[in-house]
Amino acid sequence: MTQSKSENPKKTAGGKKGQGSTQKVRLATVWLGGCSGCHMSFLDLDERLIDLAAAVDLVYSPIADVKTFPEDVDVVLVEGAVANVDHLELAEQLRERSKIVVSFGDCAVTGNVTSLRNKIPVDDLLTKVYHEGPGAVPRGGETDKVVPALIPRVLPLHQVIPVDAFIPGCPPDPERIWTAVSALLAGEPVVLEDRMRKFG
Amino acid sequence: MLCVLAHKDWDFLSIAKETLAMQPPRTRTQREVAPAEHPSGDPRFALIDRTLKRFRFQQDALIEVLHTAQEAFGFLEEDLLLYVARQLKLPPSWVYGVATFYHFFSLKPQGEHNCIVCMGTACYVKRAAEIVATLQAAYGIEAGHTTPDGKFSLNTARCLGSCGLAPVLIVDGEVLGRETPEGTLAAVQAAVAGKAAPKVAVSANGVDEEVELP
Amino acid sequence: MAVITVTINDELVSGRTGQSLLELVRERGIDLPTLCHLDGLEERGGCRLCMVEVGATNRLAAACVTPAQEGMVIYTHSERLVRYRRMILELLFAERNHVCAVCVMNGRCELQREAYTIGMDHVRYDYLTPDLPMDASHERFVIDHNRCILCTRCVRVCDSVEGAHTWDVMGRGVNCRVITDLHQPWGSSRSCTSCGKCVQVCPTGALHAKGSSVAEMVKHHDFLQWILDGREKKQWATRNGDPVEGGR
Amino acid sequence: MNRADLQTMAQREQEKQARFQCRLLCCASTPCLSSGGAAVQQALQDAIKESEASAEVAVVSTGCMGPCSRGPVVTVQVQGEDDVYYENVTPETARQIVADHALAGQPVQEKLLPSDLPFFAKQTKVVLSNSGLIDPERLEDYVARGGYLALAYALREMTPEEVCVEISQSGLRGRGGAGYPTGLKWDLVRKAPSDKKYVVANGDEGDPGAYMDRTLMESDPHRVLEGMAIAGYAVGAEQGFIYVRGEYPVAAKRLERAIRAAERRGLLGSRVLDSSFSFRIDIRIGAGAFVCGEETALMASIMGRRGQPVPRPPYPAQSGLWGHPTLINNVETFGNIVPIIEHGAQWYAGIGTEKSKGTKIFALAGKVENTGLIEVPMGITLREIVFDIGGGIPDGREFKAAQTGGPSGGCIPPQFLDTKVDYESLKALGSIMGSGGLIVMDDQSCMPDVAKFFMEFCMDESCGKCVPCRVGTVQMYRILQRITDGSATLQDLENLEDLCTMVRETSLCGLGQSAPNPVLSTLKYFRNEYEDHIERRTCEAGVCEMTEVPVMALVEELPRRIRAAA
Repeated sequence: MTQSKSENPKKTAGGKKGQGSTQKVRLATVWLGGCSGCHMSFLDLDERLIDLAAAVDLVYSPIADVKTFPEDVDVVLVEGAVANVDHLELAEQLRERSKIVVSFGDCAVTGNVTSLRNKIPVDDLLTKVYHEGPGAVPRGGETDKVVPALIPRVLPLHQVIPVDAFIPGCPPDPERIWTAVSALLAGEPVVLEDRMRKFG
Repeated sequence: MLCVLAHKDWDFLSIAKETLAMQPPRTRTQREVAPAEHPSGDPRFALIDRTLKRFRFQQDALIEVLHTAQEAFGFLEEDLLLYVARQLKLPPSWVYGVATFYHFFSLKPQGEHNCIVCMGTACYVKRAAEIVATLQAAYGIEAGHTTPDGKFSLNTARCLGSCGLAPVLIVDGEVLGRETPEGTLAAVQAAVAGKAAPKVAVSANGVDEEVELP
Repeated sequence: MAVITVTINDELVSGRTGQSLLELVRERGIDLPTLCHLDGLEERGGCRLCMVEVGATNRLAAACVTPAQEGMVIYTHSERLVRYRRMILELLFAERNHVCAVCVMNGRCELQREAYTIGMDHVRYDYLTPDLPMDASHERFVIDHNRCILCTRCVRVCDSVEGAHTWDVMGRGVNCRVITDLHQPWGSSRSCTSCGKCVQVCPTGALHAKGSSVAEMVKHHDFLQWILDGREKKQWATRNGDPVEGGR
Repeated sequence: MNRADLQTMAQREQEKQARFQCRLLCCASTPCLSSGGAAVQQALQDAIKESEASAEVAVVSTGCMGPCSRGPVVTVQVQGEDDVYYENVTPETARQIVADHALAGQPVQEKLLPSDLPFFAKQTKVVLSNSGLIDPERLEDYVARGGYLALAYALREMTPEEVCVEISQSGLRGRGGAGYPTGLKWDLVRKAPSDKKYVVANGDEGDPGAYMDRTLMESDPHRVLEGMAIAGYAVGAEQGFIYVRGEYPVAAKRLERAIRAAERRGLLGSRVLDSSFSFRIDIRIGAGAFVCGEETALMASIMGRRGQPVPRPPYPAQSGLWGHPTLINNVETFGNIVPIIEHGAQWYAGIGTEKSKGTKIFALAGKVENTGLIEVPMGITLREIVFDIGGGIPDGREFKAAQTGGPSGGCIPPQFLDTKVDYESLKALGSIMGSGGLIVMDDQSCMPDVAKFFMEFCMDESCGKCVPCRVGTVQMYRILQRITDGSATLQDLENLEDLCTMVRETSLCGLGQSAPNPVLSTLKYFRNEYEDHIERRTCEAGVCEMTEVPVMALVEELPRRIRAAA
C-alpha cells in the first residue's frame, strides 16, 4: 500500500525550466480529507505571498475557481488524507499531471485527525452518523454517485501515490511552508530542519 | 488458547497429587499443618493450598499454582488471581501479567463443548485452515472464542505433536486425525447436540490410562 | 574499577569497567536516541533505538545493556543504524494512535522528538489503529493507551522507586498493555499511592495529569536522581545543587 | 544402590525378559494412541489371557518406533528372530497377531511392514536406541539395556573436567537449533565460580511440526535424566529442572514417574549411586509460549515470571537461574550424553560430518509418504530423507520445498535436495537445522502463504518486549496478507525486505532475529511467486483467493461492492 518512491526527492520544480527563465512555476494546491487549516496557514505567509505570486502561477486550488486539475503542473501541495474514492481519483490524477507532489500537513502525511475514524468499520460509521443520528436518512444514499464512497481506511497520501516531499505539522506553520516552498521554487530538494519536521 | 486442553484432558492435578505423596520427609512438617481454608469454604481452594504448600509458598511457583487453579476452577477469575497473589505475596498486577502472558491460562469460562484444531505446520500444509474457516462460518465465532450461548468454544493449537495424522483436531477430548472440513463439522455438530462423535476414535484420555505390564 | 579504552566512531575513548556503552557514548556528548532507558531505572533493552555497531563483524548491540569492554570498536551513527532507528520509530508511530496534533504532550514528547531528530517525516507502514481505551478513573491522572509505547518506565519506577508495583504489563506481543493491579480502573487500585512518579517518567502523553489539554503537559525527571541520591548517598541535592522543581 | 546393584538389577531383568518366548511391543506414544493404540494393546492382552499364554508371551507398552503415520505400530520380537513390525494395527489384527504370529509363528502378512524398508534401513539410532524397545515407565527396562551405567562410570572413573573434555571431543553441538558446542558450554559453567549451579533441560519444543523432544521424553525418559545427572556432575550442579512444554502431559507424567523411580533407587537425589554427588531433578510445566524456548525466557518462566527474554550478556552460564550459573541444553542434547560416555567421544565423532557430529532426530511430516520420527546421521542428504526414508511425495505430485527449522527456519527448494544436512549447509541455504521439524511441501503449497503462516505464528508468539519484533512482525504479516489477498504493490515487497533485515538485526532475542527467515528464504528461491501474486494477482498453487484489490482499484471496486450489498 505504501508507495512513497523517494526519501529525498531528486526531482525539483525549477530545474527543468532553468534559472532566469521567464516562465513561472505552475503551482497547484489540493484539499482532500482535511480541515483546510493547512491552507489557512499557507495564507498566513502574509507578505511573502506577494513574492510567491511573482514566482508562480496558481493553476489549481480551493482558493481559485478552477474545476479540473490541469495538465503539466510543476508543484502540487496536497492537504488532507485520502478518505473516499473521489480523493483516490484526484490523487491519481494529480500524480499523473504533476512533477512534484508534496504531502502538505499532518493529515496528508500521517492521516492525523481524519484517520481517527479508522478504528470504526465504515458501515457502522455511516449508520451511526447518517441513519441513527438526528435527521436520519434512509440507507442507500451512499451508492449514489453524488456522495463518494468512503474507502475502508483513511490513508496518508504516500500510501496511495508516490510522494516526493513531506511538510508535517498540524498545521505546518508559515515558516515551514516557506522553507519548503522556496526550496521547491529554487529547484532544490526540500530539507526541513529538525523542529520543522515535528508532527502536530 | 490451549486452556481447554489444560482443564479437560490434562492431568496436572494428578501429577501434583502424586508428587505430593512422594515428597521427601523434609517437607513433612509443613504438610501436617492444617490447610488454611479459603473464606468461601469452596473446597477447590484446598487444592490450590496444597500446591502452595508443596512449593513452600515460593513466589517462583506462580505458574505451577496457576496451573492448579485453572485445573480446579476451569478458568482464572479475578477472585482466584487475587487469592493466589495474596498467598504468594505478589502484587496483583504481577500475577495478572503472568496469567495473561501464557496461552494456557484462560480468564474467561470456556464453552460446554469445544474443538481444538491443530494449526501446526504439518496440519497447515494439509489445509487445517479450511477446517477452522468452516467451523468459524458455521458457528459465527472467531477461533479462540465461545458462542454467546456458552455451548461451544473453538480453539486452535500450535501443534498437538501428532503430525503423522495431520490435519488433527480434538473434539471434546476425542482426537480425530486426517480430518476434512465436512467431517469436522459433522463431529462438532454431533458433540454440541450431545451425541457421541460419529467417527470412532480412541479417547485422548487413553493416554493417561495406565497400562500395567502382565 | 579498571580503566578501559574503547574506540567510538574512530576516536579513542577511556571509560571504566562496569559502564554501559550508552553511558560511555553519552559521556562523550554523542547523542544516542533512547526511549525505554531512563537514568535511575533498571535497563530494559526493549526499544532498540540505542543499537550500535560493534567490532569488525558489525554486529548490532543495544548500548544500554552492553557493558563496555576493553578494546571494543563501536560506531554509533552509521547509515544502517540511522535507517534502522528511523524504521523502529516508524513502527512505534504505526503501532498505536499517536496523533500528535491532539496530544497533551505535543511539543514535549520524547517519541515525537526522537522522530524529528532522526529525520522521520512520514511513516511507511500501516497504521494499525487499534481500538484502545483511556482510563480517567484516577482522581488526578489519566492513562491513555493510545499513546503508550510500552517502554515500561512506569512499571519500573513504581516497582523500584515507589515500591508499590501497581503497574505491570499484561498480554503479549502487540496486545501488551500496561495495567494497574488486576487490570482494573486505575482509580480503584488499592496499591496505587497516587505519587505520580509514573506520570513524570512517561515519555509520551500516555500518562498525564488530569485536566491538561493539548500541548500543556510538562514532565520532570529530576526527582528520580533526587530520590535515588538521597536514598543511597544521603545527598539531597541535584547536580547543579538546586532542589528539583517538579519532584514533589 | 551402587554400581554392583545396578548390574544385578540389569541381569535379573534380562533373565526375566528371556523367559518370554515372544514379546509384543506396542507403541504407546501420542500419535499411536491417537489412532487407537490403547485399544490395540488391550486386545493383545485379552487375546493372550484368553489363550492362557501369559507365561510365554508378554505385551510391552513402549515409546515411539518411528513410522507415526502408520500407527498404531506393533513390533513382534521372537527369540532368535529378527523383529517384525506391523502397521495400522486394529484390535482384530492384534488378536490375529497373537494367535498366528506369537503362538503359531506365522506372521500376519497383510499388515506387515517390510523390515528392509528404507525408512528403517537408512536410520542410525543413537539417541533413540531404546525408543520403541523399552517400557518408558519401567526403570528396570532401561537398566536392562545398560541404563545408568554411563552415570556410574562417569562418577567413578572420570573427573568433572574429564567429562567436559569427553563431550568437547565428541563434537556434540546443541540440538536446540543454534548448534553451540556442548562441551564448551559445559566447561564454561563448570569454571564459573559459584556455590550453587543449575542444569536445565529445555523441553519446550515449540516449533509447530516438531516432536522429537516429546518423543524422547515419552519413550526414554531415563536417558534424559541420566544425561542431566552426568551434566550436573560435570558442571557441579545439584539441582536440575526439566521444562516440559504444557502441551505434553504424557511426557511430563512419564518423566515425573521416572524421577521418582530413580530417586527411590538412589540413582538421583542425594548421594547418587553411593557417591558424594547429589542431584535432584524437578519438572516445570510450560504454559504455552513459544518464546520460552529461548533460554533467558525459559529461565524467567521457570522462575514463575512472564516468559520475556533478557539481553545477553550476562549469559546463563555466568548468571542464570536466581543469578547462579546455569547450564541449559535441549532435551535431545542430553539424550546424546549417555552414548558418548558409553562408547567414547571417538566413536561418536565417527558419525556425521566434519563440523556436525553424531545424529539428528527429525520429525518428518507434510506431503510425504512416510511421516514420522527418524534419526539420521549428520551429513545425510535431503534427498535421502525425503525420497528414501520418506518414500517420496504422495499422489505423484512434485516436490517443491522442504521446510526446516520451523518459524525460525526456511524453505529449501528442489535444486538443493543433494545438500548434506548439517548446521553449516542448512544455514548457507538460508534455513537452519532448528530443533528438527522437517515439513515436505508439494506443488500445492503457495510460498507467500507459507511465509504468512510462519509470520502469523511469530506475530502471535512475540513477547512484546522489543519494538522490532513486536510491531515489525505485525507489519510484515500485514504485507504478506496483502500479497496473498491480491492488494499488494511492488512497493510492499520492497518494504517487506527492508523490514526483514531490520527485524533480523535489531531484535532482542532469537525469536525476532529469526522471524524473517521464512520470508527471506522463500523470497530467495521463490521470488517469482511473490511477483505473480502482486503483478498478475495469480496464485499458481491455487491457495490464495485474491479477494482484495490494490487501493487504487477501489475507485471501481467500491461502488460495485456497495451496489451488490444493497
